[in-house]
Amino acid sequence: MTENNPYIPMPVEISKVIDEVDSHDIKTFRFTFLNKEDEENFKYLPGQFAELSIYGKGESPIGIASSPTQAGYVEFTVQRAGTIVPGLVTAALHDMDEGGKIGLRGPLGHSWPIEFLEKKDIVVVGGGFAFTTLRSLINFMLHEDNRSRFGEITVIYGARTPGLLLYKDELAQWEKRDDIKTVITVDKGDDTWTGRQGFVPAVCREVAPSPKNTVAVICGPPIMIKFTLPVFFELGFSKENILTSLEMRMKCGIGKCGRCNVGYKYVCSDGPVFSLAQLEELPRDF
Amino acid sequence: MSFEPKILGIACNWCTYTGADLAGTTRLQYPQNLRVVRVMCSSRINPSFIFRAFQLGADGVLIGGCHPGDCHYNTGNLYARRRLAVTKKILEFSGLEPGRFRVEWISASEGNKFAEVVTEFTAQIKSLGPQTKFKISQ
Amino acid sequence: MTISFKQIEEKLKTEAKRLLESGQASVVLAYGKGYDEKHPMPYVARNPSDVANIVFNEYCNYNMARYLVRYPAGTKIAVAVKAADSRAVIQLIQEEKVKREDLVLLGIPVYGMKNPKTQEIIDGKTTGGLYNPVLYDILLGDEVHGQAIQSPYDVLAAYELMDKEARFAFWKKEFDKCIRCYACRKACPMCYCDPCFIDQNKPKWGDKSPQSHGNLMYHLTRFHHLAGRCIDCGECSRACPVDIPLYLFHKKVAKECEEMFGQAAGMSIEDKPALVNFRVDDSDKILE
Amino acid sequence: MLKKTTIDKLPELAAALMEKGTLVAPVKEDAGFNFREITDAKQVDLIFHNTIISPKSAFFPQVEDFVRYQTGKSILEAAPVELNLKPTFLFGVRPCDVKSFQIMDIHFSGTGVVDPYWQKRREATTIFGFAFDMNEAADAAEFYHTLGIGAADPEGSDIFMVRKDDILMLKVITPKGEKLMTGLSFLTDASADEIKYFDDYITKGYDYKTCYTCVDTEAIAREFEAIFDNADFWTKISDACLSCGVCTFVCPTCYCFDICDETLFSQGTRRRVWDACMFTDFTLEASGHNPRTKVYQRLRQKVCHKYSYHIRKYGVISCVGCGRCTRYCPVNIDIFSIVEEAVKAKWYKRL
Repeated sequence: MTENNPYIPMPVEISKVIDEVDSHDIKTFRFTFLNKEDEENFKYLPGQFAELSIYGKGESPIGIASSPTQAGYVEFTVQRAGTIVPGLVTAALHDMDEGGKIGLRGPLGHSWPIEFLEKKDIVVVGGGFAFTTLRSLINFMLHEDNRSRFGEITVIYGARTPGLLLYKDELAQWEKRDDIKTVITVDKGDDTWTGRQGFVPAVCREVAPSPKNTVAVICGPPIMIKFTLPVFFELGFSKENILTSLEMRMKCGIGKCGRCNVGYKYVCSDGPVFSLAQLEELPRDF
Repeated sequence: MSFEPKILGIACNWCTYTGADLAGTTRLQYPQNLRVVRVMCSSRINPSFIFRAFQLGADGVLIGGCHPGDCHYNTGNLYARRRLAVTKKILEFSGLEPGRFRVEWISASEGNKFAEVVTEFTAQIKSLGPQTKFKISQ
Repeated sequence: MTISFKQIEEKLKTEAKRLLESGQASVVLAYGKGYDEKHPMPYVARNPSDVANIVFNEYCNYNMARYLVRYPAGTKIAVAVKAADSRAVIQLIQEEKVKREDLVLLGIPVYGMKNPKTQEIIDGKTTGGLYNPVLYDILLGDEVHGQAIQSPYDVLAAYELMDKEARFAFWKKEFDKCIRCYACRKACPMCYCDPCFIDQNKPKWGDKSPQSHGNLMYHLTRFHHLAGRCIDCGECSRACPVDIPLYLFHKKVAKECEEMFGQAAGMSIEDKPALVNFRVDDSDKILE
Repeated sequence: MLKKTTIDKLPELAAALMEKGTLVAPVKEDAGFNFREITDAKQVDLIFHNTIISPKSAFFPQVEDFVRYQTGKSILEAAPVELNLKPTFLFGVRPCDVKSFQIMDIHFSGTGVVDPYWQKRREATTIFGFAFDMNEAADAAEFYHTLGIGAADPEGSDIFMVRKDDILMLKVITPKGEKLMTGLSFLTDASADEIKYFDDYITKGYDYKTCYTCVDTEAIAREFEAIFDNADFWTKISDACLSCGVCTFVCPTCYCFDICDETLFSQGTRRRVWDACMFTDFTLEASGHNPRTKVYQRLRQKVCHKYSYHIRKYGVISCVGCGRCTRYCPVNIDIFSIVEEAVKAKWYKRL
C-alpha cells in the first residue's frame, strides 16, 4: 500500500535547526529527503504546505517556509503549540535535533497564484509568526531567474518585539538590496531597536502602496488582518487583488477528511490561498 | 516458571512512601513485585490511573495513603477514601476480581506494616493468577 | 388513577404561556412535535406563540435538564421536569451549574412512560422509583399516590447474582458494541465537561477507535465520573443506538453510593455531591 | 438474466459466496441488524428493514489501519498495512444505500486525489442490491423517494435481488455481476411470470412512498446559502440537538474522518477513524481557535454540507434518504424537516 498512497509520509532528516526568536518557541527546521525520488516528486511553489508527521504523535499541517529555488532541502518554521491545546507534534519536533528523522507528506494545497502575480507590483504584508509562506514567496520572487517576472516588491513585516522577528538575517539582506523595499516594524521596540515602531495597519497607511497594477498578499494574526484590510480598501485595492492564506484544522490535507470544510471549499485542497473576493463567497464559518 | 505478578503501588508522598523508605532502611524483606509510583496525596489518584494500570497489564493495584485524620493536606485522604471505594465497586461490578485492588493506610512510621501488606497482597495476587480481563491483548 | 397526558399537556401550555408573557421566563424547555406521534422532540419555546407547538405524551422521555447548561448564566428558564429530571436539576444546582432563582420548575407527576422502539413501559428503569418531582414550583396535575412503586434497583438483582466471569463477559460483549458516537455523554444531564476526559490528548486516556480497551476505559471512567451524581433518568441507554444497557451500571454505582454515603443524588438542594464531600467518620469498611 | 432460489436455500447461496471470498451480509444483533462479515452461512438474515450502521463500513470501515510503527525507532522501520483483500460480496444492500456508494465514489475516487483504500475495497466488492419490501409500511423516517431513489432501484448494484414470498430473484446488472452469477450453478432460471413480476416490481418501486419530490437541487443549495447567516433559524433548529455523533456514524454518506496514532507500549498504528462534525473538538485548531463552538454552528455545518456545499462541489445531494439519522437520533431530529423548513418547501413539490 505504499505506492500512490497519499496517506503515507516520506522520510526526511533534519539537517539544520534554527532557533528563530527570543522566546525559543519558534524554530526553523531544514529537512533533506532520504529518498532521491521523493525529492524529485516534491515539487512545490510558495504558499503550499505539507504535513509533518511523527509516528506516535500525529501530523501537523505547516506552511513551507523555503522557496523552491533553494534546492536540496525544504524548510518549515514551526511554533511550539500548547498554550490551549497540547500540541503533540510540534512539541516532539522542537525536542528533536539535527539528524532526527520524521515523515513529510506533501506538497499540499494551492500556492500563491504566481501567474496572476506576474508583471504586477507586489505588496507583502506579514505579521508575527504568519510570515513563513510569505518568506517563501519573497525568496522565490527575489531569485535571479524570477526577479524580472515581477514588478516592484514591497515587504511590510511586523512583530510584537524585535526579538520575535523571524528570519533576521534575511531581513537584513533584503534591506540592503535595492530591488525590494523592506519595511520592518515592531509594536514595541527595546533598547537596541533603532528601526520603526508601530502597528502593521498604521505602517501600511504610512507606506501607502499604490493600488495600480498591484496585488497585496497579507498573512497575519486575525486581529492584524481585521485592521489591515480597511487600510487597503481605503488605498483603493480591489478584493480580487488582496490575497491571504486561511487557517483551519486539517488532518488529511488532500480534501478527504472533511475537517477543513468551509462552504463548498476544502481549505486544504481548494486553498489555503484565497483572494478576498473568493472568501466573501464562502460562509463566515472559519 | 512460577507466576511473578506485576503490582502497581501508588503511594502518598508523606506517609506510605516514607513508610516504604523506612521498610527499606530497616532492611525488611518483602516481595519485589511492587512498583511504586509516588504521588503527593492519595486524593491525587485519578481513578483512570487504576483502570489504565489494569489495562496495561498490572495484576494488582495497591494504594497507600495516610491514616484518615493524618493527611498532610488535612482532608485529602478523606475524599480519596470515598472515591477509591467507588472505584472498587466499579471494578467489582465490571467483573474484575475484587482482590486485585486494595487501599491501605500506612503511616511514615509503619515500615513493618508496609512490608506486611506488600507480602500479603503479593501472595493474594499470586493466588489469583495473571490478570487477563482488562489487559489489552496485542 | 390514570395519568391524563392530554391534561398535562394543556397545563404545560397554559403555564408556559403565562411565564413567557409575564417575562418570568425567557425560555421554556418542554416537549414538542416530532416527525410522528411516537417521536416527540425536546422543544424550546421562546415566544408565547410558540406554546401551541408544545405536546406531552407517554413518549416524552427526554430529560430537559440536559439543556440547562447550554444557556448563559442568568437566563430565566422554565423547565418541564418529571421525577428523575427534577433530581437532575437539583444535582446541577448542587454543582453550581445553574442557580435556583433562575429556574421555574414545571413539575410533571407521571408514570407509564414508554420506549417508542419497544413500547415497553420504562418506569422501572428510569424514574429512580419516584413518580412525583422532588422539587417543583408549579405542579402540572395531581401528585401520584398509590401507584405501585418499583424500587429503582430491582432490575439489578439478576446481574448482581452473576458470578464475576459471567459479569465480565456480559459487559465486555456490551462495551464491544459501542461505536463511540458519544450519544450517552451528550444525552446525560450531568455530563457537561468540555473537553471530556476521553477527548484529551495529553494525557490520552483512551483511543478514538472503538476497540474493546478504549471502550472499557471510556465507559468505566464515565461511570466513575457519574458516581453519586447519576440521577437515574436512563437517558444514556435510551440515546444509545446500539442499545448498551448503561443504566444498569449507573444504577449499581448509584446503589453502592447510596449505601456507602447514605445519600442519593439530587434529592436535596442542601446536599453536597457525595464524592466532593466526606465525613470524618466514614467507615473504612467501604474500602473492603 | 434473471435467476432464482428459495429463501430456505439462502444458507446455500451464502456458503457458495463464502467459498469464493468474503461475504458481508445483514446479521441480526441485539439492537437490530448490521452488516457483518459472515462466519456461519446460517447467520445471513434477509428479514430486515434496514441496518443500524450503513453498509459504507464495507468500503470505509470505522477503523482503517494505515501504518504500523514502533515508537523510539526510525520512521524507516514503519510498515504500511497491506489490505490483502479477497473478493468481497456485499449482500442485501437496500437501493438507497447502493446509491450512497455512488455519491461517496465522487468524493473518494472521482475527484482530486484518489483514496486508495476506498478504491481498492470498492474494486474488490460485488454488490447485491436488495429491493425494499413494498408490502411492509415504510418507516416514517425514510425519504429516499424524495431524492429520486426507487424502493426497488437496481442502479449501482452488480446483482439486484427482489423477494417474492419465499422466492428470491436475482438479476444481473453489470458484467461484474454476470461473471459471478455464471459461477453460481445451483440457481435456477426464473419463469416468464416471475420476470414480469420482477420488472413490474422495479417500476412500482419508483412510485412507492411518495412524500415530496425534489425539483431543483441547485435552488436548494442557493436557499441554504441564503439562510446561512440566520442564526435565529439555526438556533431554533438545533434547540433539541445534543451534538452527539449518532447521525453521522449511521449515515451512509458521511465521510469525515480523523487520522489517529494509537500507541500501546512501543507498538503503534496510524489509522483513520470515523469522526463527526458534531463533535466540539472537530475543528479545534492548535492555536485554540475553534470556528464552531456552538451546537447550532455544528448542526448547520452538517445540514449545509449535505444539502448545499455538496451540491456546489460535486453536483449531488449528499443524502440518500435512508432515514437512519432520524431513526437513531436520541432526540428525534428529522433532518428532512430541517431541509423543508429551510427552503420553505419552495423547491419541493408536494405530490
